[in-house]
Amino acid sequence: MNEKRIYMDHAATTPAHPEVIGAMAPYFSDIFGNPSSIHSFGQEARSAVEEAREKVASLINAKKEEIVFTSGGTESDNFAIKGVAFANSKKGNHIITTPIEHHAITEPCEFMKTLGFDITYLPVDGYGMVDPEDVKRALTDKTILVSVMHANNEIGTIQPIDEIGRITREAGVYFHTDAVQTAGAIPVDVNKMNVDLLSISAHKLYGPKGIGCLYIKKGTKMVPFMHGGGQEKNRRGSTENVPGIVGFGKAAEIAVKELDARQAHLLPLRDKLIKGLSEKIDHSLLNGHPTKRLPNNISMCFEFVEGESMLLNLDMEGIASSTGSACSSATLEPSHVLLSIGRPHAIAHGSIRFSLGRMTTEKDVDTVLDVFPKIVDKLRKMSPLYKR
Amino acid sequence: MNEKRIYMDHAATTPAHPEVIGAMAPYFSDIFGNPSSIHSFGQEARSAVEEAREKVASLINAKKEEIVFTSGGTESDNFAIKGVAFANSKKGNHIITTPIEHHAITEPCEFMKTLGFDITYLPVDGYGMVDPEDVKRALTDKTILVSVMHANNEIGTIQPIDEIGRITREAGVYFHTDAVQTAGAIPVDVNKMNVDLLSISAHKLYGPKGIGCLYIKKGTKMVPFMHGGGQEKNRRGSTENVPGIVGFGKAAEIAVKELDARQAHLLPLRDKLIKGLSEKIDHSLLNGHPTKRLPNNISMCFEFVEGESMLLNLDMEGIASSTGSACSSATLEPSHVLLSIGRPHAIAHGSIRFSLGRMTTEKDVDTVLDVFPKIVDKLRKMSPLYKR
Amino acid sequence: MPAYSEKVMDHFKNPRNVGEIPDADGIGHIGNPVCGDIMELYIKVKDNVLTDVKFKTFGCGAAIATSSMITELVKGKTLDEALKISNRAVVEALDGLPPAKLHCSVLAEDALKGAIDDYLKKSTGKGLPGFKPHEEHPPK
Amino acid sequence: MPAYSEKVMDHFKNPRNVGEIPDADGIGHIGNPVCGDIMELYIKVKDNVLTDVKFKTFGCGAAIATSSMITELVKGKTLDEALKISNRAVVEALDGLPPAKLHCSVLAEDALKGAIDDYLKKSTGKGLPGFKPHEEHPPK
Ligand SMILES: Cc1ncc(COP(=O)(O)O)c(C=O)c1O
Ligand SMILES: Cc1ncc(COP(=O)(O)O)c(C=O)c1O
Repeated sequence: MNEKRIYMDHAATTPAHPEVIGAMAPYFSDIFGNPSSIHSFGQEARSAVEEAREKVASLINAKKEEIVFTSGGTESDNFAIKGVAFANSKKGNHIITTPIEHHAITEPCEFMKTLGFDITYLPVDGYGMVDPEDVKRALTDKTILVSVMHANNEIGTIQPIDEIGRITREAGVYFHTDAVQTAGAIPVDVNKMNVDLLSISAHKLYGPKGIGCLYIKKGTKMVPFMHGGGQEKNRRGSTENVPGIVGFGKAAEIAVKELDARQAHLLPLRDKLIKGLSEKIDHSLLNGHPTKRLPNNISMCFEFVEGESMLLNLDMEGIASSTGSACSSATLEPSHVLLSIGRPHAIAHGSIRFSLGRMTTEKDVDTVLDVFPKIVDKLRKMSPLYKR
Repeated sequence: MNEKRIYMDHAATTPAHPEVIGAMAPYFSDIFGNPSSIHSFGQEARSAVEEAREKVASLINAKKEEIVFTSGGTESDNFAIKGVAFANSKKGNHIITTPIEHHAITEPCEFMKTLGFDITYLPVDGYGMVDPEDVKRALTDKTILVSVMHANNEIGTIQPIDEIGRITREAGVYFHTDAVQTAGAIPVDVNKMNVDLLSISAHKLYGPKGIGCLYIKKGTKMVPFMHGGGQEKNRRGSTENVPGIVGFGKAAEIAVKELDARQAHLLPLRDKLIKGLSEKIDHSLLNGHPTKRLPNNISMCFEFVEGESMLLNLDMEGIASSTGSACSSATLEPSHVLLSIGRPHAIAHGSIRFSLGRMTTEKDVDTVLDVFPKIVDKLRKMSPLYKR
Repeated sequence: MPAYSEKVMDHFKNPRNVGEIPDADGIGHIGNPVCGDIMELYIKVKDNVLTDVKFKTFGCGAAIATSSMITELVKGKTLDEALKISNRAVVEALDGLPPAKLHCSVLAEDALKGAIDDYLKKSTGKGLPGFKPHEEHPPK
Repeated sequence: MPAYSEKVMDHFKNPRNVGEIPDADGIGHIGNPVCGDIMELYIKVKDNVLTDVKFKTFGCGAAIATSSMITELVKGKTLDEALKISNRAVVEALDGLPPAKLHCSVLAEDALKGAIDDYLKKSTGKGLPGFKPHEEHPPK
């Protein structure tokens, strides 16, 4: 069944790499010990965890001891925000972030607001780009943390993290970046980026679901998010998810090897799809920056049609995509990202995101270029807006 | 290599059941979609998650909607404590618990203390048993939560949860129990137990590591612990760990089927081991209640010898066990549980826990009965304390 | 996230009665682009009977399916019969809708009532008594 | 949690010089049962040379291994040579110890010094100058 289908939703999740699955296999019931156990079952598991930690550290040019494994991107983001906020509340109660972060950042920020923290949402331009100068202007003597995502999951825009990091470092303020969409996709180097904290989620880079990590630069003042046993050097309680960690390690190792090839493979496909759709469909708009953009992200708005109905039609043709329209959400609000970059509601509802991956072929792109304009056409014929 | 080894540390973690591994297998790269995705890849994953939720609910006689998947017991415990505390801080700031809880409860409680909450630690008797009357006495009009574990992970004592639940329900105070050691081992029924919240960790019942759940009785006022996307009906953000959830579901299903057989299998083995060790080794003490006790738990103290050295000697003989001695911990304090039941430091350092499992045979027990007394003997000969 | 019934998907894939009626006797126009759903319902009425019904919809899968379903349910019915068809009946006819999508059925009911209201206003000078579209989709 | 070197495990499995010396010239007694580690070190001294050294230890793997190692390191040495052997030297001889276990090596050093101190007191009336066991293991 999979064979006929075209998966273009790699920003949502990726299939685990076959080598990842192979690497994990022994750790469910053969080498199944608890890494905290002193006996041999435990020590075998411990070695596997530490080897994986090394590999994940390599992916982002960090030191092994700076990697704390978590259950995924959301936990890493929660940990970063709440861990810094609770540990540094004596120093200040001000956090700076952007309006286009993933909910895993904005929701913890809004929660901390209920506990007396102040949150500044920086402006972004029409591409969703943050101006480092705005970060500088927003800093106060109460600022304890700046969190700006490396690349946006919906519109693909890549932020000037290095520059922002220079500013925060100079100001002596902690800087977190959500690299969930970039690790394994484009170069990520914690030193070049001047970050103190960085989130990764394994399932976005052909690793398993339910595992991720937070990079914590040595010396960063944090309280644990998951309080419990002394695991992860007292930074994160809970029995380590050994198979998950091993799978993550393998995925990181593969990503290091394949990084250049991945970009070289995806960039022309991305640009062909963007160009093709723009040419074939009138009243279409590219969301996000044309070049400072994830190599696999095609996010566009098509006027007069609604996202979910495009998505369902694509799904009927065996093509998996995503939409920033949120007719199904309780608020009926479309994506906060699309609204933040200035798309009017009506247009924001008409968005589609194709996110390509390792296995995407030019033929897949051609199929979408063939099928999708017909879908938009069909829906526009049905739309009371198009006639006007 | 596994064949010769005897694993008696099931309270630390269990090997995943072969059927669990089989059930998970398709969900890494075949049915790999993100359950939040609308397209067919997503919907297939969604169905699998909901089917597993049903199975986990069945294990504890809960409703499907009352199960929130987490990354394990520690997250469930953190979620219970912090989720109730933050959501009900207007009502009160008092939490009642016991001194013998897992660190996944006591550490979050201590953290909430730093935010202005009051924690009462109930007394326990020499078996580690809580007196429900003490719960009643400890309740104040500021009390918002009582958390008492179902059975203790170190000494195996099973608490009178039903009775405590009747008291908390009458008082209109939320009641949480940590059932990490009991789910799949003895009957767990959220209704009979009168609990509002209950934690489970899959890897303790032959499921995979890195997945668990919190039962949240309908209507319980909670704030999310992992703030993020709207997953788990807005109660827990993060892309669902689909293979983990499916594995957990399968483990729960097997546990329901096998529950009686498991107890019938383990009880005589447990009692044989306790009896044998008590008879063969002088100056030995059983920790925990003799009958209100987990069917797989043998926890004993052997005077004049230290736990880790017993454990390492056992490991050298291919027998995996655990100790409550914490010579390796930063504080050099032995187990808080053993101290709480009145064991003096010197004796608390000499503890060993054997925890049996599905695959434990009578021959394994006999091997331990043969090997272990010699180990104690050897160590006592080396001990400057024994001569006195 | 929606998991639609087969009926919904059938009406979404093959919507019935799509289009406009150039000489419609009544037009219901409901929703707005801000909230992501707009329905236009066109009716022809003869001897108090809905002889033809057509729709155009901008919206999600449920919005299209409920529009399609309501046209099918009311076509050939008298005005009184048609007015008895509630949003609930539309949902049932579709074998249910995800909770987050129930508002679409309200929209469909309102679009129909809007069209009848328009017809009554044009033909009798007085609209449908008590008709007031739900505030489910307030413009922003 | 400990991941011991092979050397540590070797000394743990086959501890050298276990036992007491009934007519010891000096005995070092260090640690207490509260903290989980007790070492007793017995020495025989002849012409300023440690002709025999034995130990008894209640404690973890590292405690036993460091006791065993220090007896091996000092046996046959002069008192002055033996006193130069620091806890660090014991750790190195064992190919390292996990950080949480380093205190065991301090204990071993103190047990040796304690035995020499005891010997000096008995033989000269004055103990080892400046000897004061570390406060790593305060009784509770
Ligand atoms: C009673 C109890 N609660 C909580 C936990 C924590 O579970 P996990 O390590 O899966 O987070 C454990 C086991 O480690 C436990 O035994
Ligand atoms: C940018 C970004 N941050 C955080 C997350 C959360 O990751 P996870 O769902 O693995 O918790 C995601 C994906 O969902 C994401 O795209």
